[in-house]
Amino acid sequence: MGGYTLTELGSIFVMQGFAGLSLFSVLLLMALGLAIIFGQMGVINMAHGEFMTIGAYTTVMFSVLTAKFAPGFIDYYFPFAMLVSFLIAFGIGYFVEFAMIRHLYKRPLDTLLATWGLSLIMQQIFRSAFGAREVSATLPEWLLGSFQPTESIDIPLNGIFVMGLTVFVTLGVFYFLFKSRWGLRVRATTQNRIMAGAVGINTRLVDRVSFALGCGIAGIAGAAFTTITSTGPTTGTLYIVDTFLVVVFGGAASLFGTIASAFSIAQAQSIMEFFMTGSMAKVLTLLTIIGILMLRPEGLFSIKVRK
Amino acid sequence: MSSATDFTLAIEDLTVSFDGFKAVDSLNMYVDRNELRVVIGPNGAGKTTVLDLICGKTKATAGSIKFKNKELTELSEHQIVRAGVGRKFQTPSIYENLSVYENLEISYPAKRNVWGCLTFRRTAEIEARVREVAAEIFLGDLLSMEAGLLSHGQKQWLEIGMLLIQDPELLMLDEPVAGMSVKEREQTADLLNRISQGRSVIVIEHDMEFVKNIAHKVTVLHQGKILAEGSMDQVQNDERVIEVYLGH
Amino acid sequence: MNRKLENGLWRHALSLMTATALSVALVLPGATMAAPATADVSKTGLAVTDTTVTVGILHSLTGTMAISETGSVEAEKLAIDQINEMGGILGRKIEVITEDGASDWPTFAEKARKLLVQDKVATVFGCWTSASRKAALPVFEKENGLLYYPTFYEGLEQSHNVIYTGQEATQQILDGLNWVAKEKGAKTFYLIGSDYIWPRTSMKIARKHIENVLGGKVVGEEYAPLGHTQFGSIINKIRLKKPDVIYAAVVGGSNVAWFKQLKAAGITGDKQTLLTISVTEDEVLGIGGENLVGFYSIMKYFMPVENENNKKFIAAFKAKYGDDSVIGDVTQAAYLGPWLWKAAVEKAGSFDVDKVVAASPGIELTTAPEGYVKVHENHHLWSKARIGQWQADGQVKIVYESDLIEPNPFPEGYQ
Amino acid sequence: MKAIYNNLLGGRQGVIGLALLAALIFLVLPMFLDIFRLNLVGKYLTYAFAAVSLVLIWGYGGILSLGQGVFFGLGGYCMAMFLKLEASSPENTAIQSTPGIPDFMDWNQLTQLPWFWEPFNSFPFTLFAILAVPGLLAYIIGVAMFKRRVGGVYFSIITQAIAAILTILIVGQQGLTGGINGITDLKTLHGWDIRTDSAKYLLYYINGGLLIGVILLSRFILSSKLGRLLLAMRDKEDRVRFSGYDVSNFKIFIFCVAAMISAMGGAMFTLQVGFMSPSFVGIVPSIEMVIFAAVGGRMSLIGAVYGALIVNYGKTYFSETFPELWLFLMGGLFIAVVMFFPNGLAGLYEKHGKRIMEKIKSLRRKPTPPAEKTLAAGNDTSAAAREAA
Repeated sequence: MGGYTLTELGSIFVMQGFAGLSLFSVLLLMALGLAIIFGQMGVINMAHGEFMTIGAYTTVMFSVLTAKFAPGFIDYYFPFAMLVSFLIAFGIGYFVEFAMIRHLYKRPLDTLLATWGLSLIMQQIFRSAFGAREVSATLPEWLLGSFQPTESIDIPLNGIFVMGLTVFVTLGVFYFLFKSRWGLRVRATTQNRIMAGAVGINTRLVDRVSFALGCGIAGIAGAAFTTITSTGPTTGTLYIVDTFLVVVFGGAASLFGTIASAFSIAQAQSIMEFFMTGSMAKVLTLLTIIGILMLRPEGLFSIKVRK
Repeated sequence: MSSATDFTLAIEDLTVSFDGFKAVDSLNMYVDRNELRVVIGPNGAGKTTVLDLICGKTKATAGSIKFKNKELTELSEHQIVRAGVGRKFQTPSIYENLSVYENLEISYPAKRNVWGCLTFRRTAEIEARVREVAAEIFLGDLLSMEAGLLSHGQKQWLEIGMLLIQDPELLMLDEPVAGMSVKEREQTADLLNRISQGRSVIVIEHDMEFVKNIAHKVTVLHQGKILAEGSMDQVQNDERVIEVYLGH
Repeated sequence: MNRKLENGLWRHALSLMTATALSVALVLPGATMAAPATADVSKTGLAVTDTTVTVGILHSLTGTMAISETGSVEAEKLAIDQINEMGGILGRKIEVITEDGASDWPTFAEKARKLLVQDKVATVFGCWTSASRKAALPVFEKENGLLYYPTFYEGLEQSHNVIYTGQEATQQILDGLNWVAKEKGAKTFYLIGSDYIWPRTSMKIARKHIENVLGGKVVGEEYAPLGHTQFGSIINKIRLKKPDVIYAAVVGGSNVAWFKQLKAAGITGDKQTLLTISVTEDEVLGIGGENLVGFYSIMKYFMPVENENNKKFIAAFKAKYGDDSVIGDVTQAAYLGPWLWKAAVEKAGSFDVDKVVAASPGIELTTAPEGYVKVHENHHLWSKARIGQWQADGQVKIVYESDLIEPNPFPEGYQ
Repeated sequence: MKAIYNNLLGGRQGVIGLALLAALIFLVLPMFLDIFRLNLVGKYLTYAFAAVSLVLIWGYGGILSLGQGVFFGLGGYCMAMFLKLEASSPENTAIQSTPGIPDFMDWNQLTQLPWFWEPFNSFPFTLFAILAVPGLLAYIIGVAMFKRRVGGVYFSIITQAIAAILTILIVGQQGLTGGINGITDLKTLHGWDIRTDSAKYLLYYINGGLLIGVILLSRFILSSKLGRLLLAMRDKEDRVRFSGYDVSNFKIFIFCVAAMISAMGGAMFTLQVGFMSPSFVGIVPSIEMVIFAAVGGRMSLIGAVYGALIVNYGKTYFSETFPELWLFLMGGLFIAVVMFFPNGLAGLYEKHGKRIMEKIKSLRRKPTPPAEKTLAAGNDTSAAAREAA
């Protein structure tokens, strides 16, 4: 790397580190909802990407409506859009669990197929409702541009935002699962449904709320991704494989594993991307994940259980 | 590593730990040829784990398990079975979609590789053996019945039959009479006494009456260690055993 | 180069006169002349009756490509309606059979075969991606059909059965590179595209031109998988290389992510020259004008092109499809298809494919919204290249317009 | 003779089912469809290979492979490579800077044929490779996964990732593979023009014959002890292991067989459609193949063929007539099949057939007691299994 000053290399190093962290937070945000749905409940929700898309479209609608009816409000709409995204995705998730998922708990592979069908239907609904074109939200000024700590370092504001949001949501999920009474019920139900029912936990409600919560978090992720990319009817399909791999790689039942796996996948990919083409980086990352999964089928972090 | 012995099964310094918790802790246990050994102990004593370790379902953290002086800890499950160890699970584990006949036929120890299974033909020899075993486990008249339709006790017998047809030298049974009626228990005790001729048997059981009926020697496990070992009388009068297990 | 240009200009002038004469002659008597007998204008069993001729439109109406292809369908239908209002072709109204390629390449081949074999259409307007064209091409060649293909593409193809109404790669690329080299004094270039054939071929041509003709240097060449949305590392690489020009051919959803993240990384139009060959007015809707301000696109057509044809075209388009319709480069190129076919059929006096194909080279269109086009011997169009600079409102300001450029699908020295 | 009758043909019911299918493929469809539509049916039937392979591995083996598209695609690519080389003779490609290599290589500045393309000049090698390449890949994946006891959902997700990887690789290495366009413009096989109507008829019949052959082969496998073992493994894997079987070997075997069957479909696809592209390798086609099997009945070999035919016909029909409705319908079908008809068409037929039989019987004697009815319903899977076996 001749011909560059130390400052330049330092700046690139910082920014590259940030790129890795930014990808990490994106992957983690995508995976958190699934970590609850798949990791804790064991439901393979192939429509998870579409729940993100719901959040994204909600945010876009919000931005369009704000621009039309309350242009002065454009700097502030985003938090509300995220909240509403969460609520809508939560509500739809609640309904989907009621109508479909609860009948399939004993047949995980069938859930995979049924939710794939659901994802097709949702995609067509998006297409019919919002058109086939990719759309973007008008972002508030404070999400645009970059933060410049020094002359040669630019840290994207939207990246910082997504990172902060990820930290917030992760803490929320941790609190929910491990500190709240509700989380205790969720864990009890996932570990021993019959027993949980016997001690008076409404396992049906727990399932429904957990699933809906996972979907709601996907909605938040979708809303956050409007700061990074555009939204189309099939946007969700782009994310689904990566999301599942993050959760599986981390060890399905371990939330900490999900975080570690998102971190290692993100770092591996962004570092490799720096030295080779994006396609090869992606292929190598996926191959490495599969290779490691073959050595450790239970994922990075697994809970050993005496059977 | 231990030296060669005359025992059918020699377990030495066997330890397994799950995330630091030692379910089986430096266990030493020897089973003689043609012996019927019963393992008892309170819940969580590590009884089932010991069977899991012997048959390869769980991998040992340390120690050795020798079957006819052959180290089992390095073998995979099917190799252990082929070496002559049979295992019955706590809940009946049979192929519910297949008939009793097919259940026994699949368990027949021949042509257990892929090609063999493709070219497998029913021979008179196999048929005779299946019928023989079926009669022994009281299912001689139910050969064409789908296994899922059997009663709980019959399922337990069928699983024993599936082991029997392999003619193992060491047979391990995890709670074989759980869920059986009194009459079925008697029949099972009778069956066990018959089939333990010519082979070693390890039985895990809680039902003391049943244990008295069959046991040659009893091992009491507690917290992954042997608490006591000996004849039924010896064990029943052991104070430590009474304290942790029998007395309640 | 120079001789070609001169040659082109001379022909241009000459053909302008003949074309005007021709078009006047066509518009006026069309209705009054008795239609020629069907047996005379169709000898190969095409779907031609005494009053109608059937054509096919074959684009993706569903699936991922529907976004891009809808505009082309609209433009083709508009042109056909206009032709029918003028009395049709050879006294026959055009009837359309629309088939959906469903963003699925074999479906394109399948539907092309249906249109040609079952419906016996006289011509097809359709295909958008190279992959769909490549899939359908053998069918057109086997069944001897005729296809008008609207998209700017990588070149390296020339078929008896296809008229290419968009630009091939060199027409789009070379002038733009010359322009940035001259206007911006650019010496170093960073090439980035989505990972498939069109960007790769385009970048290959660009690299040769930069290195061999402009004497510049390519400091980086990068391809992101289709659908890629994380450009952080790539942007850092670009930053490290400090190129004078970023030359981009990213497509689809990736395109949006790419420009949003460029802006977020502080790489904006006032600090960095960026020239893209994959952003038309259609794409801007998704990307957002604010993320493109100051960057350049090179196309043969942008909506603000100043001429009477274009005004009429935009007015007609908006009247038919709504005031907020957007017309991109390909949409305009698709609009040319039916008109070029009409001219060729009338020149040949027949709908038969071989005769129409034989009549096609030399056909001129003075009524084209982009100004003037002419069909080359190699079935591509002579056309201009234009460079536009994007404004915050998503509109483009045309900053450069080339002379007519000769199409050269197999450019020597660039392969 | 009797053994053949019972094992290969599946007894009386199996013979009737197979005869009906053969009559449909060889007589009815060619009689009523023009060559254009028949060619489409031929294309659908190539997907039926993949659906049949999924009956083996998913229905019987309980292993949901979301990577059948990978094998389908590999088979197709092998065939396409041979045809492409034949189409790229030096005479045909004289205008290229390097004549004699496929056109897309020339565009990507390759000056000689990559080494792994060389053997595909030979047709016997190509036929071998069509089975061997996917078979070998399946073997490697199988050994790596099944020996380490990766199963269930994990296996599905990993095979899905493999489908994603292969697509990215093919698209990214366009100089070697033709990239996203795929390998197109295939014309002749040993000088025989595969685009003519007569060739299409012949290919259609070859395709149908192969499919029937594959069904017979699958029946042979399923009716052997191995078939019973598969079912046994699906339900009680540990028991099989403790009966002394090396479970992973059986899974690897059936996975390889399934891969090769899919690959045959892929090769026939290339021949009938005239090109191959990465869009048949990826995640979406792989899942669609699962749906063909699910709709037809995951336990029924013949059902899988009908499933592939019906879903694909529906796709063509609805996308022509109501393009908006198509995805709703497809999605709804997925959900309905999984939730209400887990045994697909074959299951419906079983129930329906049984009911009719019962009615006929009840005309003769007293109505059957309800107990037997529930019994019959409980045994659906095994009943369907017997139908296929």
